[in-house]
Amino acid sequence: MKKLINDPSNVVAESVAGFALAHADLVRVSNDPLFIVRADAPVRGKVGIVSGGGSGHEPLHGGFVGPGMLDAAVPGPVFTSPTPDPILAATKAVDGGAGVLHIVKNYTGDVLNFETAADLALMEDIDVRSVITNDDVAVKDSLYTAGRRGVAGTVLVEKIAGAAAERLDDLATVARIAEKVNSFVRSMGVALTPCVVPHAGEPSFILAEDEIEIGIGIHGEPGRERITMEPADAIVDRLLGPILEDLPFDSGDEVLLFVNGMGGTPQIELYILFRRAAEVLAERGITVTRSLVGNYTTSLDMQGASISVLKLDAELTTLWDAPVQTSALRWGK
Amino acid sequence: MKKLINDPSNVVAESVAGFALAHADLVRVSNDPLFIVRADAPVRGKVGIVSGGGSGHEPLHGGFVGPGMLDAAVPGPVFTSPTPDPILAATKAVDGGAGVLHIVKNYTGDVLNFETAADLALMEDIDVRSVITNDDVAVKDSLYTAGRRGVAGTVLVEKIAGAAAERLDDLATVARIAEKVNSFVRSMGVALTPCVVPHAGEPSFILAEDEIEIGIGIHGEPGRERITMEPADAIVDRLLGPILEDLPFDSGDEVLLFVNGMGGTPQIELYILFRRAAEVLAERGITVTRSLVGNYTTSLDMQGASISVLKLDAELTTLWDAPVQTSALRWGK
Amino acid sequence: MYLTTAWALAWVRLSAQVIAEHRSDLNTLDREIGDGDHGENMDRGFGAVMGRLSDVSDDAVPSEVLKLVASTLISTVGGAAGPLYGTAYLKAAIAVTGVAELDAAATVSLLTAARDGIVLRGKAVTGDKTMIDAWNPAVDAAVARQAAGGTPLDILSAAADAADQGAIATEPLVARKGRASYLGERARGHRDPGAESTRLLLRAAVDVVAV
Amino acid sequence: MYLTTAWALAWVRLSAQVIAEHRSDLNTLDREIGDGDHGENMDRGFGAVMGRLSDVSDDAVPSEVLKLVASTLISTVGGAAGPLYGTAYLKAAIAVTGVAELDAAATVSLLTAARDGIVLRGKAVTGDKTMIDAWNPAVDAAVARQAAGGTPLDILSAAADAADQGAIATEPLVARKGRASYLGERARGHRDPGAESTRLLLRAAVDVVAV
Ligand SMILES: Nc1ncnc2c1ncn2[C@@H]1O[C@H](COP(=O)(O)OP(=O)(O)O)[C@@H](O)[C@H]1O
Ligand SMILES: Nc1ncnc2c1ncn2[C@@H]1O[C@H](COP(=O)(O)OP(=O)(O)O)[C@@H](O)[C@H]1O
Ligand SMILES: [Mg+2]
Ligand SMILES: [Mg+2]
Ligand SMILES: [Mg+2]
Ligand SMILES: [Mg+2]
Repeated sequence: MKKLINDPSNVVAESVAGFALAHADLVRVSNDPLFIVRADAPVRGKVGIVSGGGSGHEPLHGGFVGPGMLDAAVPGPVFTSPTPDPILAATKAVDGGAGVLHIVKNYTGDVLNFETAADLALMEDIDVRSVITNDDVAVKDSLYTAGRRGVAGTVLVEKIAGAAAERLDDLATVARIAEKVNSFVRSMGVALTPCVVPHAGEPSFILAEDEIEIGIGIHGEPGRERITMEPADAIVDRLLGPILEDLPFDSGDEVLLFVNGMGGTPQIELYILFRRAAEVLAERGITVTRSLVGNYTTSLDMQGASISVLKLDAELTTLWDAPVQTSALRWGK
Repeated sequence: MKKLINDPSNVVAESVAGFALAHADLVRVSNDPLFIVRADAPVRGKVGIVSGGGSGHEPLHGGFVGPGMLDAAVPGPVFTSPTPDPILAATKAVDGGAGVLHIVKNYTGDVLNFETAADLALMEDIDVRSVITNDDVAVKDSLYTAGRRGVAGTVLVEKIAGAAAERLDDLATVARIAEKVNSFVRSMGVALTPCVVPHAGEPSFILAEDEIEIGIGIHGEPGRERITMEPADAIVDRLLGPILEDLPFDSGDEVLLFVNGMGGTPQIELYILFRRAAEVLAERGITVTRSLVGNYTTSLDMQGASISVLKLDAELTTLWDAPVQTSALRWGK
Repeated sequence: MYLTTAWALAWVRLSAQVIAEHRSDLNTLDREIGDGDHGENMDRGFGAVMGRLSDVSDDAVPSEVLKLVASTLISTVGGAAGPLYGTAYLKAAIAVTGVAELDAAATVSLLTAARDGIVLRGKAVTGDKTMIDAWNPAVDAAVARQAAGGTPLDILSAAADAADQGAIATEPLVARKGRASYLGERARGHRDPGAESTRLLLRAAVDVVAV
Repeated sequence: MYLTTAWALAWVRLSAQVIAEHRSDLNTLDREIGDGDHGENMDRGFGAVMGRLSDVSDDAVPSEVLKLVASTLISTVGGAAGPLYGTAYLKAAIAVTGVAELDAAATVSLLTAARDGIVLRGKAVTGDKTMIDAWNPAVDAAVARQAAGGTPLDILSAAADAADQGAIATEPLVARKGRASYLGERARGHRDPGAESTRLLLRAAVDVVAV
């Protein structure tokens, strides 16, 4: 394992410190407990939005802190949910009197720690609502699993809920919109290589030179099936199939197509996936009216990608287009 | 080699096709000859800016096409300069009557092919000026080399020259500013792993499990020296040393610090490098007033990074801050 | 024979030691069917507990030790294990609040409350391939041993033996909770890391008395 | 004996074949001290030339064949080799424009003009470890052979032999032009890919006559 790091146990702290230096115009960082807030937090009268989870998925979530998206991000250790303390502290730091929304990816650890933090915040009279994202169709959402995982679709939930909060929608509305985005988005990923967690120093799993993992999670959790390498177009078809089946995407629908890199896959490949995905959607009469391509929800240095499709309506499209000023997503105003 | 591609010989065409679909609001693509222009090209009365070179460095250059930056990008085959035909065609497509600036990275192939295209354009009465970028301090700029290579600093040249063109500076001024940025920026990179060119299917060089290449080029060309793996901070010191020595960066200077990922290195590591680089600069009394962190000039899936330091003055700072609307860099307006 | 504050402190110290020793084994188990950090998480937590153990006053009762462990694990472990174990120690502390010397009944209450805390948060049942697969038989054995007139040590010992079996019994299972549930059939043949850490912690509770 | 259009066409065909056969060798040489695409680039170029060869009219002179090669290489090869070889064929075409049958003097002019075209664009000198290290001795040998009264075939043969030597002679050198110049001392021990392709092309010019 070669990584551009110092002591593996300082990876998150040093990276966040660099992030704070690079983006001092957008964010402030609290070191103990560790969280990132937008520079002007708390914004009076605005719903605060807090997300977080294990590190290693950058730019998720710190890269999305700023006007029009998150008010705070709480980075845990690599691939490990943060504890309630920093979540609570971040929640307090962004409470502008209109309540706080927690956006939580559906993993047992994240859910439990955010739950505790929300309980503690309620005890301090902060109105907290939580939305659990679970867009990963690779996992069956049933009594026999911990439920679907929250993956790259979370970015879309954060962007759109962030826009709603920025225009001063109230907490119930922001939560409703976040739930709606989550219910309208489906994702699935593929890994060509495992990722290497700094403190482990070993790959999270082993793939043979001609094997890929379809339905990979964002922590190197194994996916649905391991298959022999295929051309990009065939892989796209495998990912899109379950996505389109799961939510009735119909002919005539408008969608946002999001091709997300896992961290180690170059952009030139992501656009090859985008091309095929757009083609398949067009064949089904689905129009791609918005798009996002890049490394937005990563798994450290994993090579691979995920595809997310979000069904758009007028409300979501308007909020997607609204200005956003974060280090990783930025447009408008 | 596992890659998310179809036929290796279609990599560039399919990727550009996906790019065009994803960013139809910003760009148009000509397929034969292959080039990317901003959607509203040519802009009357504005200097057109064309860059290009081998593919595999995305988002360089296509990701920088749009208002405030490039008018056109000409992608060659992977790591191979484009031929004069598409460069000429792109030059004509962006000529708004105020002349065209070619921004060319200093590699023999790029220089020669752009030179021919410029000659042909002059024959068609288009006023063409060329600026050759050569910011890589890893290579000695002497009679005994092909000169310094143009690497990540090229992004800064393109952004700042683009801003000058957007405010309708004339060709001589835009060229002067581009030259100035090039003369004020220095870069150096490190590779932890080689990259794999699709049609080759084999790594461009071999590094042992504990070896890294200091002074790597952006095509997997070997660098200054191969050393045993070191902590990130020590590597930053190795890269910054030659950069700071080369251009007299003095105490009191303001700089833009740019940590560029080579494609396979996750963001969490890039910010660790940023942290140390900012620290070293601070120790020397140099103030980082602008920053850029991310995968902007890549080498396919190579793991590694480069550091660029650009000395800022009021003119460059104003132009850096000016609005830019491209798929890879976007702010303002 | 009663379980005292000395026992509680010794248990915590041995727990920290055993977790540190098995840090990499637990990571490996978790790498196989999870995300490879369970040893890391538990070791970070118990390391922090050790750092705060001196905060326990000289006249403390066992529940104060358990509460310190609870709050420290909650605030340092993260992941799934942090809130689950944290709640376990917290509920255990509540169950024996203020009691200086734990008799057989108190020992069973402590174990039962710990288990119930985990179920409250994680909603797992036996066979889900989680730490509950070690806790449930441990608590059942403890209850049975008390009914049969066992001492606190007998009870701990029965619980630890049952937890050993419970941890082993997770191996052939498909998981229905936690990250391993994403694996489907591929989880079979691997021991659940949380069941393994439960086994180690309950064994440490006995070993400090036996020694 | 003169070099005719039939020779020129045969030379181009054999060149395309030889380059295709050595595509991967040239890539390998270039991977060692460059970016690994020289075979790819040349093969793409000569493949395109083959596709356009039927555009040459029946009554064409050799310079028309050379011009077609020139424009095709310029517009399809890219990289350093495209403009360099493109200019070489273009200048060679100009040197023998309109001549139907090339005698010894014309053969030497062709080779000299080609070499000069490369130098004009690339500014390399002998010892820089580039294709010029094959071209310079080739042209020198051609001039000497003509002075000694050689036929066009003798001249091509001498040039090809000298180019072989020139290509080999690049092996111990440090490069001062092209990508290999970034390597410093590490370029020693590797043959320059452009010198190798030059050697192959000049050898093909002889082989089509000899066969
Ligand atoms: N719902 C649950 N109920 C009980 N135990 C659980 C539950 N979910 C996970 N676990 C336990 O947590 C362990 C994993 O802990 P750890 O690796 O520290 O957290 P994470 O899964 O967040 O990385 C599993 O081995 C399992 O025993
Ligand atoms: N300035 C130059 N003069 C002559 N030949 C050169 C020069 N620069 C490079 N070359 C030749 O070009 C060859 C490399 O060609 P190629 O690999 O196709 O292009 P690129 O280097 O752009 O990838 C080198 O082996 C060398 O022989
Ligand atoms: Mg974890
Ligand atoms: Mg090349
Ligand atoms: Mg785990
Ligand atoms: Mg080459």
